[in-house]
Amino acid sequence: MDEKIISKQNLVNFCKDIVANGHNLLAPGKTEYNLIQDPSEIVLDTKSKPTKASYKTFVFPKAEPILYYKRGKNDVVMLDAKVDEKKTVIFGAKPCDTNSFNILNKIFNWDYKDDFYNERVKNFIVIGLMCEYSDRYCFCTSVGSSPVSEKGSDLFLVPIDENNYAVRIVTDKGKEFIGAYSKYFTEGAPEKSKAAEEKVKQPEVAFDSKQVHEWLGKNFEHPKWDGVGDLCLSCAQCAFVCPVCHCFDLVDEDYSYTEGRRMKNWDGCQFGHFTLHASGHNPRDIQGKRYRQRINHKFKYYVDKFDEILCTGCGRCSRGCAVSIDIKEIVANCTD
Amino acid sequence: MSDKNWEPKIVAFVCNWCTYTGADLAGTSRLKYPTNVKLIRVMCSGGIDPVFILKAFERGADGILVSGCHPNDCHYNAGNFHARRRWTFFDELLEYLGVEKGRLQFSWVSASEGKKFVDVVSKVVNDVKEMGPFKSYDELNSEFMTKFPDMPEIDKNMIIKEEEAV
Amino acid sequence: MEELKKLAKELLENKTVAAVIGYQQVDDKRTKPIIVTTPEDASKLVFNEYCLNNLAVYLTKARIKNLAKQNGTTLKLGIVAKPCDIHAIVALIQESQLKREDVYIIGMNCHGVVKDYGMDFSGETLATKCTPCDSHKPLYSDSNLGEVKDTPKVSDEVLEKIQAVEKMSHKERFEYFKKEFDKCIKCYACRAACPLCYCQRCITDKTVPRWVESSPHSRGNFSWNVVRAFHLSGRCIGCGECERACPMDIPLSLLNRRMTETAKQAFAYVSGRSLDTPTLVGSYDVKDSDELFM
Amino acid sequence: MKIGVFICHCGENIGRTVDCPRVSKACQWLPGVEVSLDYKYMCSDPGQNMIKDEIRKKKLDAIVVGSCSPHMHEKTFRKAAVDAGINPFLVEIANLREHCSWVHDDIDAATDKAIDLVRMAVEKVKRNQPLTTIEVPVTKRTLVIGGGIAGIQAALDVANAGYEVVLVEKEPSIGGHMSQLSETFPTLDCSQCILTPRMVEVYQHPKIKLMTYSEVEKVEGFIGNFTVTIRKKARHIDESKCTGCGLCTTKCPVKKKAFNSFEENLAYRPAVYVPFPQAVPNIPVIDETVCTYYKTGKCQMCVKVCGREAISFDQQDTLVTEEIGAIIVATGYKLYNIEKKPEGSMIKGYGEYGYGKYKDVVDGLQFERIASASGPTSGEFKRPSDGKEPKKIVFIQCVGSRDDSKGFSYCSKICCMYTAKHAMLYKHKVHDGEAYVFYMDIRSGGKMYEEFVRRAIEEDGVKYIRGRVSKITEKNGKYIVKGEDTLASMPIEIDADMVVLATAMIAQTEASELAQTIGIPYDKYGFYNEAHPKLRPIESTTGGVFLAGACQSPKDIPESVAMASAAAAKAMVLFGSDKLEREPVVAKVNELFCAGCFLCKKVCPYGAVEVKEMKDRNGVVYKEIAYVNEGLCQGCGTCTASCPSKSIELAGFNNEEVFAQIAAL
Amino acid sequence: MENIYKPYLAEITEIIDETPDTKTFKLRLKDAEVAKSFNFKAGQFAEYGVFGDGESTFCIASSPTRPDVIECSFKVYGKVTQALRRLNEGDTIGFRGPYGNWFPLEEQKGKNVLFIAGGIGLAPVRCVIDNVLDWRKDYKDITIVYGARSVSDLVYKYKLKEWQEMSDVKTVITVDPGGETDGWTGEVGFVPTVVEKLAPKAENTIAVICGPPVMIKFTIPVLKKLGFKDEDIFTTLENRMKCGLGKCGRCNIGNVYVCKDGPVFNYAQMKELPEEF
Repeated sequence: MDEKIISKQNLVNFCKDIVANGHNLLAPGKTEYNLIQDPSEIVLDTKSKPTKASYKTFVFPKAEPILYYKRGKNDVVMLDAKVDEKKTVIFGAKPCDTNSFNILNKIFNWDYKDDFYNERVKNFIVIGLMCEYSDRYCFCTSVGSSPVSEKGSDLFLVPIDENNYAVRIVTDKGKEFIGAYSKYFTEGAPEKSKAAEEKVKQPEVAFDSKQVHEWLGKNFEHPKWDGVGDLCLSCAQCAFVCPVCHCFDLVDEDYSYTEGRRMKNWDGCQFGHFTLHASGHNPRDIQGKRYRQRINHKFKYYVDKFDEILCTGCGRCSRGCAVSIDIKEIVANCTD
Repeated sequence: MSDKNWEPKIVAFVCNWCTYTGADLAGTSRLKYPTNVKLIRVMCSGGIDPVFILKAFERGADGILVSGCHPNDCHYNAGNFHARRRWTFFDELLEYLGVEKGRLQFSWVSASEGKKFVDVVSKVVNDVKEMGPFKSYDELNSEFMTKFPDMPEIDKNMIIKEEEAV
Repeated sequence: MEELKKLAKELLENKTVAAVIGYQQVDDKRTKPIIVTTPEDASKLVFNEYCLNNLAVYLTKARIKNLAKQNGTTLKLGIVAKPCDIHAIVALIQESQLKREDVYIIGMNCHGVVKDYGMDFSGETLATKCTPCDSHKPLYSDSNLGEVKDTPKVSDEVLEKIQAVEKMSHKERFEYFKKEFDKCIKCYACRAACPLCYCQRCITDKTVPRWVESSPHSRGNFSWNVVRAFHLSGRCIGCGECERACPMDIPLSLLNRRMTETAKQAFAYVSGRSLDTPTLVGSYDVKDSDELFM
Repeated sequence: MKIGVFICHCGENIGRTVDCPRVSKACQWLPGVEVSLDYKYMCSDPGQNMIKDEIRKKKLDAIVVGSCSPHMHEKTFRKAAVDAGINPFLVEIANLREHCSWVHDDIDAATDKAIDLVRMAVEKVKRNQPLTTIEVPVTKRTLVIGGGIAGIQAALDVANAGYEVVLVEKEPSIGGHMSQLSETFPTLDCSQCILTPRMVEVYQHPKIKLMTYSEVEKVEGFIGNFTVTIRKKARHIDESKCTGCGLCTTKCPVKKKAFNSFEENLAYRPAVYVPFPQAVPNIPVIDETVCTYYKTGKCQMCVKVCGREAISFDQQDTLVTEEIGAIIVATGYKLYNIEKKPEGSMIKGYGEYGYGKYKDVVDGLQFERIASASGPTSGEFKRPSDGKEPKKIVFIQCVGSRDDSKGFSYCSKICCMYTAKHAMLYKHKVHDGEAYVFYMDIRSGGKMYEEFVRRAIEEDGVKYIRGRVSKITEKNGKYIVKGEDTLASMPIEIDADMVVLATAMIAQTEASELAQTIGIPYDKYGFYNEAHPKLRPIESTTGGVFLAGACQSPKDIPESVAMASAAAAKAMVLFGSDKLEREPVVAKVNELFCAGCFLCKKVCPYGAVEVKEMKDRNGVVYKEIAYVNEGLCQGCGTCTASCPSKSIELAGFNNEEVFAQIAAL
Repeated sequence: MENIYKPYLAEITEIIDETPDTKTFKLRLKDAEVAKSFNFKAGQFAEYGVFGDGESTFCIASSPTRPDVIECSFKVYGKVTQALRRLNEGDTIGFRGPYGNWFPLEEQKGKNVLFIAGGIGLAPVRCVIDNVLDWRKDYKDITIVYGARSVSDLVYKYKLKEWQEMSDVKTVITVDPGGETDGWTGEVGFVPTVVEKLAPKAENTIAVICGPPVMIKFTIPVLKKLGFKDEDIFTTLENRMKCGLGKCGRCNIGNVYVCKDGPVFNYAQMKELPEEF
């Protein structure tokens, strides 16, 4: 694996070039990843708190049209929705975010392939940044990741001293991308970045995902689900800020008497109406069942089906929860 | 569309007993008002939901009139009193959110006030004409909208356009 | 908070209440809700400046209500409530979601809470809802606990923001709110956290007809936020839970507070303050202002 | 769904400004429209037949008629649709005449608008639900509240038509204010003489159940199906035993403790009393508040003298429930008491006239008693203070009435007439007496009324002064009336022996409470509101509740009687069929989603929303939800707009239909 | 870029009113190329869309052995089905499919087949019945038990008649007690009771069962009592679906996405799933 070094100043120049080349540049803000116009505003801080929302909306938008239609008396014509083919560079993504595409790729490409997602991912460059933030909700190390994990990054930044970053070239896509900007990069010194990485305090491993998997298989019926269900308020905050939750809804929206669009919108399994049949029957009628589905889907079903834990350990869902439901704590208690 | 030819789209939500009948009277009296306004009849002004207003804006209405019986004259005794409270809030809210006052107007028009109906409608139309198209809401509406290219292969049935039908 | 623990234990022991909805400590600057059903667990209850939640939201949940039904009789539900939370309980009683006799209010004297967990309590970190607050002692309670302390005096941030917004032109205002609403992802955390959003099926989930577009795009977000604010007009008790729950940091209190001011000015009404007055929404006065109408 | 569109030219009325053929052609392209036609006169027989034929031929599911206002011909086209086998509620009218052709000039623009209107109607009709008329059974019994002349007349009319009547009167006797009157204008016939036979007729009528000394406590249900609870106050006399001999009343030792309200407090009555000799029923009442027995446990004089053992001191109030189909409210009026401002009332006192302070300043009804042959003075004109014959009487009209500053802006209507009558009666008895009348205007519309007033002035020499009285003061047993003669533009002062104030007729004190009990609206004065001021003056807005007499507004006797007969006729119309049919435009609650906030209940003007308990399989209540009583619901839809979760819908005007119209704009 | 969410356009060629609230549409795919190559297997489903109102999931009710027409039946419940009801013959709807797995008919040749259906649940079963009947010689005894709440709730009355008239098919039709009309010649009783009375032999027999959850819940014990093996009892699950493509997550129960891994399951598989259907 190749490694380069880039100075702080050049990093800004690099970003300026990205913007100048007409690419979208994203960087973490307080609430979400923001589209950057002026790269000098970017603050790269390994100690920063993760954004409240993940950046999945840039590949799997919260709302996107998938089809346009126009009705006649008897007839209908359809028009395909187009995906913006602009390259998007995400800068300074946390390792717990970067892994999300690996996980999402599975669901969007088993059997049928969702090209709305694929096209966007294809045009996406992920530049990850080592993370030195840790709070009571972080648990990346429990789901097979770490604050220095390069998983899912095309390029990965590690600060090696006051003024320089090591840039690891993780994928060919990344390599190809920085080819055009080679003037900003100098030869790397892997031992320095290694040393920097080793200094990072790793969050404690809170649970063994294999044990959890096993426990979930045996405890579909368990009083704890109702316990947490009674406290949970049934919003979808946890699912919508999650980097890997991927449920969606399809709805038609007319915008005139004859024309309209079919939208693909985020949906959340914690909503009571998610599984509500038109007849009034609801297989998951109480919140306990819905919360159980959430945990099972993340730590059991998805593992069984796609061999990935549907969780990056970013802790966003817990951090944002209005009633302080801590997924780490709940999953950690999924043992005998 | 050039501003010169632009004609506002006005929707009026009216109660069955007073304003609708008042509008009938305007007709019987052969009074004239602009064609921009289309009436949607409900039983009582108390039955008009603010979401109706949003829906109408979503469908490109440039101005909206809500009208019912005068206070104390409600066919259902009190529907319009409840409506009055409701609209006080909704009007404040929309204005606060940046919808100009004249976009949504309210009136009491009784069954015998054909002339007043005409005056009210004309005022709404004039106010909205002065303000021009409802650009703020158009911005909301046009997100994710697409223009269908002229598609010659489409059956003529396709197009629901009055002109072509004739 | 020994008195709280003692009271809760007693209430549970002598079967006055079936459960106590309260707060438990997570770490020293953090609490979370807990539903205590056994006298032993009563010792977990705490009350301090980190009790942010408005627990009244739980009182309308079917399963929580069912806790009170034991062996054919109905016990009370105990709730640890700040004075502002009690406003929500009052509103719930007025709106038939609750009967006064079904709830045992452990009213806590309160001098404000922090904006967010992990902060030190001071004027700067005082939650914005607490700055204009005038109820530091419970209006209604079955037991009144806690000491009365002074609330730090700070300026009313939300009101200042509202005034700033009102100075903008219509176009600027629309732009401003559009930008804020655009952030909305329709997770409905605001709705879930609101004690007064107790509908079994929200208007947004009604599909025949589709009242509010479910898509989280500009138009759908605008509709939802307008409808939410409107449905709480004259009802909102200003607990600020919606804004706190919002993951996208939309300034919802700018709307709620503004409509609360309207209720005050136009109808001299503040929600959740009295069990004896009719609710603003649902009543009328022939003398209400007629200014709006031509 | 196959929809037929029918565009009417209305001769030239629509056709002149709306290009009807173009409209019908354009509408052919609307989704779901199977056939679209235009015709000269759609409402004519050939037009209607055309609609019927097309419905049958094309198997249409619904139709839209572009024609005149639905208020005009909706019924016509619905009937045509029913004839051809379509539910009447699958018919929509696009108003192309009143709302389009008649109000616009530009043919192109009007035609475009017409197409839009039809399109909206088409989209609405696609979502219309077929509805069936609601049938409710009718209990053919009438409740008449109030036993004055209006109530008596209404009760007799209904009973004579063969329907049972329950007549409730809160006083011990029926008769009302009319029984207090001496003579009546303009004929000067004796009031008692014409009223008493009617009272007796009521008493003896086999179809009338008379309940005096009783009050309506609760009214539940709806048109045709009311359940009324009546409180029968304790008389302390066993009605089945009492013969009305009156011995008890004459022997009762309580003499001067209670004023006789029938005599307008100009006399006393004993503790056990009949209000007046001709009372119906002629059964006394014991007034607990003054009776010695209730104070000391002693006396029992009445028990001793009663040969029938009819006295029953421990009698209690009883509650009686009656099943009722129609209610006639005839609770009448009372006179404005000018003594002082009633508590919490908008009415202001009239202290400047010294009523209550000066014994010889009396109101109209008191003067009636003084003038009455059966009154406290046996018809002799004697003033209350010293029993002397007044030689100079001043009558003041519009005391309270037509006076915004006192809280009444209306005209009490009868004062002009009765003041003229009073003056006339006085002049007939006291030939040397002087009668002055201060008036604002003389309103004497009515058969023989103007002539009557003229007679008072011209034949009987009553002196009419146009102007207001500013103050009355007492001086040496005389009352100095200071006023202004506005015709002569000069101040005037009269030293009267007596002053009669024609005070305003106002609603009964408990009028608003009763209105709330029954569920009918009332105006700010407490008079009951009619459903329509012109076309439905007898009905209240609540189905099955009718109004008669002065409870609706000030009225004289013939008007009250006419209104009572009209109300009786309305009740009988209701009883004309066994089942009541009504439009099915009523609200319906979605039981699955109703959260039971009861906002709908709060806003419903008709109290049609009730609480329904939802029970699970074990009979345990798991939630309380709203339930709409179809009989009471009038279909305004205020509840539907109020419902935050949209769990209540108005059939026939549901929200989906409105949205469809907006979408088709 | 391929748009997996884009439907085919289909024309409604015929509308049959089955009951007051149930309709059957016959569909023709508008694109001749697509129509020619279109094929599916018994038990698969599709997404039927009304543009402007959305999509709804129903099984394909016609048999793959009669490919020239696609049929679907639906009961009017929600937004989409109400919109479908408003359509006329000649109107266009969206059609996405076929999706999901199918009944393993090929593998079960040589066996007896028992069909049990209740209410609108006959739609998915009907597809299999017609398929099996078209391959009649490959199967032995065929028994059909169909029940509905009342006579007017019976769907496919014309089909029922056809099957009843066949000499080599045993067709039993029942209505719930109280649902019969004068002149009703069929059975009166609940489906499980009727099956129990009928007592079909379990040996070398597969059962295809579909209907309301209550019916299935009470019929399976009857079949077990009669000796049916778990693997020989087939049903289709009716979870709420949106995409039909194993993406939207709505139909996920346990380790399966019903739209991809189902909707056809045998009872042995079903027992493995959490009870969330």
